[in-house]
Amino acid sequence: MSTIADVFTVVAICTGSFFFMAGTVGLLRFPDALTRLHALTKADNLGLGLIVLGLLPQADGMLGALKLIAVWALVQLAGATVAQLIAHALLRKRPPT
Amino acid sequence: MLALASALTTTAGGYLLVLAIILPVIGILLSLVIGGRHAERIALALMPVGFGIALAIAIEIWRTGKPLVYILGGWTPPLGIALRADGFSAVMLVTAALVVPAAGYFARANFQTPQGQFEARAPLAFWTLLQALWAALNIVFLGGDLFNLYVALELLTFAAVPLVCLDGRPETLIAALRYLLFALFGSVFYLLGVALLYGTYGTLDIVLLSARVRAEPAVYVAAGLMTAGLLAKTALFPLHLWLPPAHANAPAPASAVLSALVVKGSFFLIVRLWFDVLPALTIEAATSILATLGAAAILFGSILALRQERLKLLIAYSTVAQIGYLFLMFPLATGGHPWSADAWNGGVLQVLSHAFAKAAMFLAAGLVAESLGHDRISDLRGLGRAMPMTVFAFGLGGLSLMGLPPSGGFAAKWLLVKASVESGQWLWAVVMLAGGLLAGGYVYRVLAPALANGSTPLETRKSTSRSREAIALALAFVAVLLGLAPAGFFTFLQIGRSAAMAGLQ
Amino acid sequence: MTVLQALDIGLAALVLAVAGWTIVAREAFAAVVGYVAYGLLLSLVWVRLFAVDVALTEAAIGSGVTGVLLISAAARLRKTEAPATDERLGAPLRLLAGTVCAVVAAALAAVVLLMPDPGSTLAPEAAQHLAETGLGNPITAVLISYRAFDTMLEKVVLILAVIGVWSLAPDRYWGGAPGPQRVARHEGALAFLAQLLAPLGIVVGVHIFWVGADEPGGAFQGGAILAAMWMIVMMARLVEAPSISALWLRLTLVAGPVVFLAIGVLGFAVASGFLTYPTGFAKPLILFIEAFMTLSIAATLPMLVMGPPSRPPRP
Amino acid sequence: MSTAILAGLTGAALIGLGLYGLITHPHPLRKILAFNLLGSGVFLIFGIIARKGAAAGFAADPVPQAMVITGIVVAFSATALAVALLLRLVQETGRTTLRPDAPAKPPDAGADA
Repeated sequence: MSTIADVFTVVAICTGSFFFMAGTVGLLRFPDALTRLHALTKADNLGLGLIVLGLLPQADGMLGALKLIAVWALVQLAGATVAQLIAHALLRKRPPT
Repeated sequence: MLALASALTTTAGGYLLVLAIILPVIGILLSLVIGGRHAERIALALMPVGFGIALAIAIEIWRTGKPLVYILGGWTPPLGIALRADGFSAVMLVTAALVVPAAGYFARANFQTPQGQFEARAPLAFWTLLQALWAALNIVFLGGDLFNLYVALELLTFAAVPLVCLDGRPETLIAALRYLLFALFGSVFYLLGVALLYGTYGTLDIVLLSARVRAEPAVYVAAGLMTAGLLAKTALFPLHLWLPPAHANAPAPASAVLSALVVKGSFFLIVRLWFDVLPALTIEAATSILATLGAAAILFGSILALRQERLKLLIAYSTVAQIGYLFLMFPLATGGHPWSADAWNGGVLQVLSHAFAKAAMFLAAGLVAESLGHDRISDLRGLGRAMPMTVFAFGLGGLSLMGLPPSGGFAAKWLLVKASVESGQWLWAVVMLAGGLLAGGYVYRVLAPALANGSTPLETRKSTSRSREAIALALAFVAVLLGLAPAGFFTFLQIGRSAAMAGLQ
Repeated sequence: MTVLQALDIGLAALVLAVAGWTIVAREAFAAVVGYVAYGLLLSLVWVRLFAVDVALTEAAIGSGVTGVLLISAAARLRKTEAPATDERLGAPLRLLAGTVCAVVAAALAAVVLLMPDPGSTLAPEAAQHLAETGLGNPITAVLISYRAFDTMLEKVVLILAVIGVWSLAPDRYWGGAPGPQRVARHEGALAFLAQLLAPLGIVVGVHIFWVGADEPGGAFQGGAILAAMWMIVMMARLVEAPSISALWLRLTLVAGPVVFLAIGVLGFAVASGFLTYPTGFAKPLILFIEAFMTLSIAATLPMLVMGPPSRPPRP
Repeated sequence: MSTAILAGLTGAALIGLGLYGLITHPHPLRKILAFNLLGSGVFLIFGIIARKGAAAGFAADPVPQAMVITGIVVAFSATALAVALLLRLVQETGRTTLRPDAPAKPPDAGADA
């Protein structure tokens, strides 16, 4: 049982890290702010979700698991809001010279 | 250094030290909550009480011949914090308790809440910050723990900086920002030294440290960092750049307190550090560097003072020079030689007489600026006839700066010159004499036109109040009277100092 | 080398790289954003040093609240950067400064390497008296009992900073409210975030203050979270910034130090002196003081971030 | 090399970096930023001293940790005051220079608020 859980953890975290990496590459390589924003929010949400998912079997007790999920939910909320705000600011500034 | 056991137990009368600190703190909190013109009333009402407490502390030390100690929270150092007052602390407390109220009563005309308004910006800020300065100074003079003193230094900075730019002119904002950056640099370096001392000895209590400190690398680095930080706050040449614009542009009563007391707060800590915490570390090289910088400050500050066109800037540069004298005490007063006690007394007397003289001069300059509408030195012709009391106060203060008898400045410089001759360190004596001549020059630059008769009588915008002139004059008189300090005064100053350090075999 | 050691070295390298970036970055705004990231990385370093209380404080105040302050300042100062670059020091002076800084850093590194291990410590003394305070978290014991005087004075420092910031207002705005004018347009997303986050954050803030007696946390960390919640609802325009003359605001600002001082003075009468607590009552009194301090910090930090009043008082 | 030593060396380097920025950057905001860097380096030095003082069942000496918490709050207040001063200065003059000779305004009585 615990071996299966460990394997699950490793696989989930590795996949999550890959999405983080992809998001970072997107941030560095994409041409303008909106596409960069897209790369970051999409990849990070997925990446963090997978990492939290992977850590759940390792959490000690219900409270620990709940805290992990709370972390994920808070980051989702903050990420979504900030992405909205940045996009709004960009739209207001247009057209760029 | 005190005997260890007696330094770690509360003495009778120790509660006075707590009162001296919390009284102005209560004043700050009350002033902010009740607000309006009550801030002024609270500040002025608490000032006589604060003076009484300072006096009571001095009397208690005089009576018992021993320092006062209070252990806060009942936690004995190293875990807890102690407050201690020796002779030097008591003298500084009393000085602050005289200069702060003088500036306060003088400032009533500058910082009144306008009629018909409940609260105004500058008065509320001034009266709360003035009390904060006083609280911070009292902690600096009484603190027995190096980290507690860090908090006190920050309190001092946060109270002093906004006072500089209360009138909001751009040049005062620049001066305040520069002052703040220098002060922050100073406190962060001080804090770094504190960290290293704690890491090495596991205590920050001054008395416990002095028993444990040995000459080792961490201590040298800590001493260097803390001294550098405190020098920036004391504005010793070449870290003086922030001082002249800040002190010259602040409102006159604030300038008086800043120049008389605030720079002395960090100087007080340098003395504490080198004479009380690190006596095991008498490094000739370090004391010579301090004195060399002091000598440079005397010459450089005086020459720049000679070239200023505005009265308040002249006085501010003279502060740069007079701070220089303080540092000449380091090579002369360390090492426990026969002349050390004289040098130490001279240094302390210079602190006191400069405090009173400079406060008097800044207040006098403030009166001049208010009544003429400017403070250009070239246009002061005939001032002596228009405002005789003010010019007299300025002149008496100048007497002390020059070091002419009979004045506190004379007694201080006499003791220092005597020590430098006895110790064979002639150079410092020569610098002090040159500094006296230069001070004579810049004081003369003001007095000569002021006492000359103008072809047309000087036009004053508004008449000055006699009582405010009297405050400046009274401070100047104290600076002069310090020159007549009896021998008992110096015995008092030595209370709480170790016999070895004081050079009394 | 273990994995943990490799991670430590990686973390240190990352901290230094981001720190270097905040110094060399061309634009102040970029440097400030770097600084916020730096603060978060630094919190990880504090966790690795087993200083969770400090990590929480660093993340909340050192990185979070300071970050908000600096970012909004950088945004407002964009136009002033170009003229300032004309004043750059010449190369020789920069070289000299660099040398001095390198010498300072090297001396410190040497002292760090020479420091004895295990070093001097007050941990045994702190542990020995912990029972007398009734607390489980020794850091709270140091802050509110052993070195209570420091903490009380530091609260006064915060109040002076508020007075100092307020004193920078133009005379006509005295009595007005700080922060930008209320605008008609709502940022929908921000308002949504604030409505969702604020109740949650208040619970978390109070929780962190409450557990601070026995576990990592306390008045500073809890107060900083409450402060962040107040700032976010003000930023979302769900509530107005208060007038600086409002009595409730003034009372909240001084509540912490006033209660601290009052209980300290009470120690003269009911215990063995200033800032002493009567036997058996230490823990409830400490929590009582901390509750008011949390409140004061929650009010003080936003006031410092919002700056001086920026509009005339309402008649 | 232990975590504590590594953190201490990082602290020393941060102090050097911060000091350099404080001295050389002409823009006051960058100076303020550098001051914060310098401060956090100093706090790290406290941190390693705390860690090396692990004893009596505590993973780190609580006394320096409490000092760092106090220090962080004080550093924040200082930053807030400095930023407020800077913004007011820019509001008044449109510039950020700290040169004392910059604004050429005639000296006036200046003593009254």
